[in-house]
Amino acid sequence: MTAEPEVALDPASAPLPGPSSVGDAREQRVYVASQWQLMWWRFRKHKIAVVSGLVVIAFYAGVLGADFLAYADPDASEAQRSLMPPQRVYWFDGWRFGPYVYAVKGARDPQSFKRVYRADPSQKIPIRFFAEGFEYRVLGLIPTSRHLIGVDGGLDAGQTVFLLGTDVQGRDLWSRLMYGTRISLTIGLFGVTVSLVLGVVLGGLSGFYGGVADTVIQRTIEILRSIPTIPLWMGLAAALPREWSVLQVYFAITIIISLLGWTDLARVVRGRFLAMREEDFVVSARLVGCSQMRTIFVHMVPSFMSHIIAATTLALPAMIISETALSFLGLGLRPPAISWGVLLQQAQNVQTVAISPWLMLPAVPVIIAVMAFNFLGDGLRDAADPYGR
Amino acid sequence: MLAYIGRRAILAIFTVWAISVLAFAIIQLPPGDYVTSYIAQMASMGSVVSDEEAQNLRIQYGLGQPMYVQYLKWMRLIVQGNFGMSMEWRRPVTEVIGERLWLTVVVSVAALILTWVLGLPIGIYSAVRQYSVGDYVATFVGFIGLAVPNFLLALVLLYLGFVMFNAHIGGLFSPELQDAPWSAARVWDLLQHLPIPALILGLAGTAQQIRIMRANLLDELRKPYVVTARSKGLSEARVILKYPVRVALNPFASTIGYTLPYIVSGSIIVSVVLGLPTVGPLLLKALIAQDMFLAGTIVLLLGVMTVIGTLISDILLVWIDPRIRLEET
Amino acid sequence: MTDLGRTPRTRQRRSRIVMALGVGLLTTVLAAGALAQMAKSGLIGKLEGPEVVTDPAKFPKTFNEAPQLAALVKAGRLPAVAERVGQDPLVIKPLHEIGKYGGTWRGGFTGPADFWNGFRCCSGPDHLMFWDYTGDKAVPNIARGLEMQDGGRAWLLHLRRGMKWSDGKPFTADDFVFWFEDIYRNKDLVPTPSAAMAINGKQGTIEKVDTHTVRFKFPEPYFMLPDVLAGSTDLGGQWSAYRGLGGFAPAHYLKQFHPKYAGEAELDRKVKEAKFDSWVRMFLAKNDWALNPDLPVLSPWKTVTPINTPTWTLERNPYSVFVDTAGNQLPYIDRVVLTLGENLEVINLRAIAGEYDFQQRHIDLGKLPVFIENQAKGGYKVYLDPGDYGGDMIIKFNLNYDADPEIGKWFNTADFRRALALGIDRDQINETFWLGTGTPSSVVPADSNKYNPGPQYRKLWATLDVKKANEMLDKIGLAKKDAQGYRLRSDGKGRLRIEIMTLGGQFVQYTQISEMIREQWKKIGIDLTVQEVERSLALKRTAANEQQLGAWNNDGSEHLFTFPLHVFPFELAAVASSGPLYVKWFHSAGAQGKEPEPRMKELMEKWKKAFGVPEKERIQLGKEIWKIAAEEVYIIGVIGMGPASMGVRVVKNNMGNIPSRQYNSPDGKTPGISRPATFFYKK
Amino acid sequence: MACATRLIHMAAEPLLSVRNLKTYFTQDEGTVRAVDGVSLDMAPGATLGIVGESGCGKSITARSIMRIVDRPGRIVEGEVYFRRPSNPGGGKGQVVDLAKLEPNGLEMRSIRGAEIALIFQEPMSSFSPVHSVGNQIIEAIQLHQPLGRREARERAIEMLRRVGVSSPEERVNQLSYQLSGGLRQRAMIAMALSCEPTLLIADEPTTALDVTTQTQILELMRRLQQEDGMAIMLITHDLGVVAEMATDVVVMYLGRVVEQAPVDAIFHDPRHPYTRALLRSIPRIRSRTRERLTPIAGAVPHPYDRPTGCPFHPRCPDFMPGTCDRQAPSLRSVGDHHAVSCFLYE
Repeated sequence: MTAEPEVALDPASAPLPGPSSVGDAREQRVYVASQWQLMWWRFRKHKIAVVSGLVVIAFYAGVLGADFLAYADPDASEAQRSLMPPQRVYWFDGWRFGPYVYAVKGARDPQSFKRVYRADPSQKIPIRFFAEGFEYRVLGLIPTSRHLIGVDGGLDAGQTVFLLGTDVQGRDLWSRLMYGTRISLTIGLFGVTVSLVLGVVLGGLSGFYGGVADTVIQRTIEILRSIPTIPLWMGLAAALPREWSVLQVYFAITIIISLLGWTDLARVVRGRFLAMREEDFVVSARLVGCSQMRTIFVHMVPSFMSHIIAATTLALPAMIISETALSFLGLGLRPPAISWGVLLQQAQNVQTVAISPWLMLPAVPVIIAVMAFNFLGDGLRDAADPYGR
Repeated sequence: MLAYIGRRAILAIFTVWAISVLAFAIIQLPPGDYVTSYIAQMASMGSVVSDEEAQNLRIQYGLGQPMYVQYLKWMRLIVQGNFGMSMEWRRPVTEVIGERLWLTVVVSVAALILTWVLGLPIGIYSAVRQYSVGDYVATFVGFIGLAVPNFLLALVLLYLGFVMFNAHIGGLFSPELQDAPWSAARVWDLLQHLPIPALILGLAGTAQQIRIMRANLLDELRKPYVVTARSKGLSEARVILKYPVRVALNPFASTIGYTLPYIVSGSIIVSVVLGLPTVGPLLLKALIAQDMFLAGTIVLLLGVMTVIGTLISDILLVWIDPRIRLEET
Repeated sequence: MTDLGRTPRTRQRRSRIVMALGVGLLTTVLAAGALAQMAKSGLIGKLEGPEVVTDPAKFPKTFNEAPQLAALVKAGRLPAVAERVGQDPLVIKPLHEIGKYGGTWRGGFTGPADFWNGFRCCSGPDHLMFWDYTGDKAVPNIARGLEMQDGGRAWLLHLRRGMKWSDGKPFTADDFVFWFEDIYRNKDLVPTPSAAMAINGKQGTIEKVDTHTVRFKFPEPYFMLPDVLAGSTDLGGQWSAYRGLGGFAPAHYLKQFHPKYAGEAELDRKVKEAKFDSWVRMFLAKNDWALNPDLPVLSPWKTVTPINTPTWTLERNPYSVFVDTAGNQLPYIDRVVLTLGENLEVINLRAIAGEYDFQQRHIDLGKLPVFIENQAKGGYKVYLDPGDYGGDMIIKFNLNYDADPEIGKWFNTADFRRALALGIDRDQINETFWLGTGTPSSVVPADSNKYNPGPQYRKLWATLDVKKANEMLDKIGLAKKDAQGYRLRSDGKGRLRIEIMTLGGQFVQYTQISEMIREQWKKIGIDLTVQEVERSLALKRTAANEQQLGAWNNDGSEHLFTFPLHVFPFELAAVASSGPLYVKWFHSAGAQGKEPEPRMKELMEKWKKAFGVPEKERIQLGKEIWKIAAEEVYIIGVIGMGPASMGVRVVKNNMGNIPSRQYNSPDGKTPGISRPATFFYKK
Repeated sequence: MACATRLIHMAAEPLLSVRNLKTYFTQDEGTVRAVDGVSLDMAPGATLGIVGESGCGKSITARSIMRIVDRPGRIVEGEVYFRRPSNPGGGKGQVVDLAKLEPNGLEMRSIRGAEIALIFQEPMSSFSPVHSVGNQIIEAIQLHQPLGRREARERAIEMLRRVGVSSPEERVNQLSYQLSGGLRQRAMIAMALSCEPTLLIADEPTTALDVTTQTQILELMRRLQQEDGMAIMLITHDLGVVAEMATDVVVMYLGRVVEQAPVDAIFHDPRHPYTRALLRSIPRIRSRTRERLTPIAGAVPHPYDRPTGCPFHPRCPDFMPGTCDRQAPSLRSVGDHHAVSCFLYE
């Protein structure tokens, strides 16, 4: 959103001189900048929002650098390290900083049938930074095999490190988590974009024009909302061609989620339009003879940007949750694909809760991400709030 | 006003019809039919259904005919108030749903109440005291509920319930009271089983209420009419509660109607995990087994509930928010 | 193919077999070691069970009954127990001791589709013949005896005199005739004649000799009949009555629902009243052991609240013909209550919490540690009942796959199949998914099984040998690889990708295991795609010949002849198939479908032949069939003799006559084979 | 009174006397000195016009007086002496320093709305959208007067009639949305005057209205003033309005009083360069909110970077380098009742 409409819109606050009026360019710039400043200042007040903002950025950095952050092949399975608990990392080797873990030996206890692992203090495995590991391409372009951390010997090292332990198949949870994050967060982003566009446009039309458009759109929304989501998911998901690859399915799923996700936003937008249609600045905008599209997108939409932002940031976590839900139903992404949903779905059993609780760790990033998005949204919302000053 | 309600009612009827069609279509979307899934089931248990037998079944269930014929047959049944036989349960659909329906309502309402009782006050508080520690804490706690994948939470609570309190696992009744006739004991038993489901189902909702209330109220708080109210010399509490809160409540009115069916369909997964004898898991099973009439009826039921709910809340909205009243009438 | 061509290939094969046998022997020893290790853990005991007393001399002279029945007798509402049991009781020698009456057996089930649950525990066994606890020998059960006549063309079935249905009406030859004439032969009720009633595709007949004697007649010798009657077949008692099968049916009760006796108008009224679509639906529903409490039965317990309610309850059958050696009418336990569990985690957790007294179905091997951990707290003990079948997980090659000729070609190349089999690291999979309780194995059944071709076949093509696998693949013309080290198609269309179809939510985690195999096959340059599909979709795809590889188990194949569908392509309706076209060919006697390759054909013919030959010969044929299966690897055996499917048993400590190990098999209706009627509560 | 020398209308005892009022908004990004040492006096029944561009602190002054400044703004210094009417009998009531009162305390609330009433700019949104106009007026009445619902309602209707709302009986049940801008402002006034305040603060009362309505409203206010004899503090940037209504004028710039004088003196003998500039730019079209004022060279500096010395010097035609940008001038008398704060006159 740009500063001008904000100013133009709010009779109470239009400072002087308005951008439309005379006054030299320099002051204009200062002036506009200060509008952004104000917004930034307001945003800054919401401490948690700022932190959340950073968290979100961090997450998406992680999305881009998944292969770099992962240090093990997420699919490499090994029975002899099945269900290994997270390893304790020792940060200091004597006095100097040199993180290492102890080598572990594992076997199945013939009585309890649990796999038990013992650390062997005689065998230190130093953790190396920017170590050699499996091959990958940075952003799918530059081939490399450097990873954030790793151990000497790279792939063919007999003993290696498991920060978050391993799953039933002895696959490194940390690395799987990195790849899961990539998929889940992109799904969310993609999905929200789709439903945002749908929501604003359709909601806007229905609210602004009213009449037939409104009726039709409202009915559609009502019908869509009246069908419980799960049958819709099942129906649509089942309708997907079977021979589709994991990736295709993954996009299809996203579309499905967002096709159902836009209705909420649309309702919000419509509501605001209804409430606002008669407000004077809109009327005046009409009188001045702004084209309707212009009226909508230049004058009306920005004036409740805050609500769109709020609804969107609320929608994004919803996307993430939906993805996990779909996987739970075995409709969404399925193994061998890795996503938060898949990881959680594989943790959704008694034995995990009882004897390998670390497999539930993927819930943590989910929680953090969802909360971060919410707080970020809150902060933005407050900052963009026209009555904020 | 009446004219408006009338118009909406007519639209609602149309919507219901559209839903029935859509519901039917959706249920038909997955490949195969009940017989297919039945055969598959048998096959996965090692026993075998021959093609001829399958054909017979299809004829007996009327699955052979084209879809529109099946739809019309279904409609005819419904008009007669007979929702058909559940193929998997081999009982009239109404019976199968009947016993579960009101349990569903009980659970959902419990969750709903929890949501509002927690959500609204916290929302108001954290809007009025924006950026205060209380605001942060409240929203934080609220959002945890929104963020935790509730099916996982459900399982964990189930397990902890067993480990710590030796609680009965899942369901809404202890085995001995499962199909006992209604009695004080049974009600008490139900109440004892209620908290965990209500909590889990309520959590996410609560967070949303907090967020929405906070957002709306923050908007209203800065409106000039609040200054006006203040300049009259009203006490702060009165100012807030009579004016901005009142206005900020409107959006809730617009949701209150369909919240119930929404919870029902939204809570299917949790209900499955908790093994609740509610409509949700039934629907899921029916869909998997492609038990057409059962699934169809439940979807339709929820649909109708939603439509009526929406109708109610729209009327409510028009009633409490004059701006829209002016729009619509 | 010319002789010149054949000889080297066969020699080559033999040499390999010899070599493989060596490895086989070696590893069986190791496997045995593993088993011993587990026996130490006390989870797997020795196979044991109750026995049926057939010698009338040993029969009890007087009978006792459950207190509540005694009360009814005193009240004159029930005839005396001796009268109810009849002259020829079915005497069972309990495993450990004579039990006490009373108690409720609590268990869990997952809904109306889970009828096998109740059948296995409580629907009898009401087979005419049934297996002894070893699962190898068919002994008289509901029938007093079975007499072969006319070189196997006729079988004389002797019923127990004075035996009664659960409603007190006598059980006679008429019930067989009614079933045969009015149900089995009614095209509406039973559209397709059952293979069980036929020999070499020719249907047999049933006729009444006298009140207590029935004759089964067949156009050709049917030596298999005793096993068929004992197995979970279409002649295996009332469990299959809901499909109009079973071999007998309560004529006196069912006639009122049959158009031949009831009369059109009358029947229509009934159908309308009960909201059924047709009389057929109603008749079958009325004839459903689990659904209709009014249906007269012969089993020790009978349904009182049906399977389509939140609790499926069964109560003792007052006319039960089962008695123990002391003359106590069985069952000991008054009632069985199965509560609905909306999902498997809930059911397992309830078992862990000790809310069930005896639960075997739905218990998940992956949770074994949790079960063991909570044994004391839940007051139960965990037993493992490894199956006798060779594959808790098997992988079927679809030999008819033609959507991609290249792939079809390789599937029909024995060495390709064998190489893939050698590419699997079974120990890894056993350790990961069977917690080490299974046995890496080819498809052949347990060594104790009478059809087992010999220990050397256990490991034939069922060991990890990456080097050899690669050599074989190179040799057959898949030597070229791409940059990632995956083998290229011979038609130059890029990488050779094959797909395995798996089902989720089963007793065995096929998808996850396949994922692991995908990783292992990377080492032999095979690129595997894992496709988890939903059940009915799997069915459609196999039937439509769209499946490439299919993962499943061969549960039941320990009874090779009554349960052949996991040995060779026998059924179209299968969730994993090794050749739908062969199925058609087999059942249409070559009229339709595709003619199998020679050795598959040989296998099929041996199987057909076995039904018409005496047991000794049949056993020989069985061994040969397994030999072929193991050598040709139409189906890859992964892990066998495991407890993964229904092999984990959780039993309250206060239950008596519990075997420390049972014969685990669908045919044996485990735990039915342990005669649950003899279970009881010590206190 | 201490600094009486500079003050206007010594004769009567002032109704309101603001002394060196400072209201600051303290935020992370800096302190906005919205009101920076304003002093002014109002006699009972007088009409004081406060003029200046938006953001010069007019409204905040008014809100400070009413003690309804939103957080984070607060009065950091100064006094606001207000003379309360002792009792209906008249005579001298006691003087309270509003600045010392608890903003939401009982006493402040009994003054607010009852003795000091406020009407302001946005007739659109200054009524609650969901309560009827009547409801809101009645509430005000009942709050300060011991009247039952019915009497209060009567009173409300009568007030509406007084402010010239036609058929008030129906209007009273209507919602602000159903009223025209003019009617809303009338209703607003009705509400403000319903408790017969002694001081009415009108913050840009006519800005949002079209010319004809504007004059009507002003007319109405004058009439009511004559009838009820309350004092009016008229905050506006519209010198025309001031000319019509005010007896005395205070010109503000960036939170300070730059000049104050009787209305004639301001119009015929303006001293401060800013006042002159203002006079030079009497608006041509008054109706459009967007062009309230044709600008003075340059813009009002951003609140966070206010100039050193005389706040006006960056835009001042008579800017004296070395002086104006060094220290701030103080308000000094330049003839009777006429005070200016500018170095030109020192």
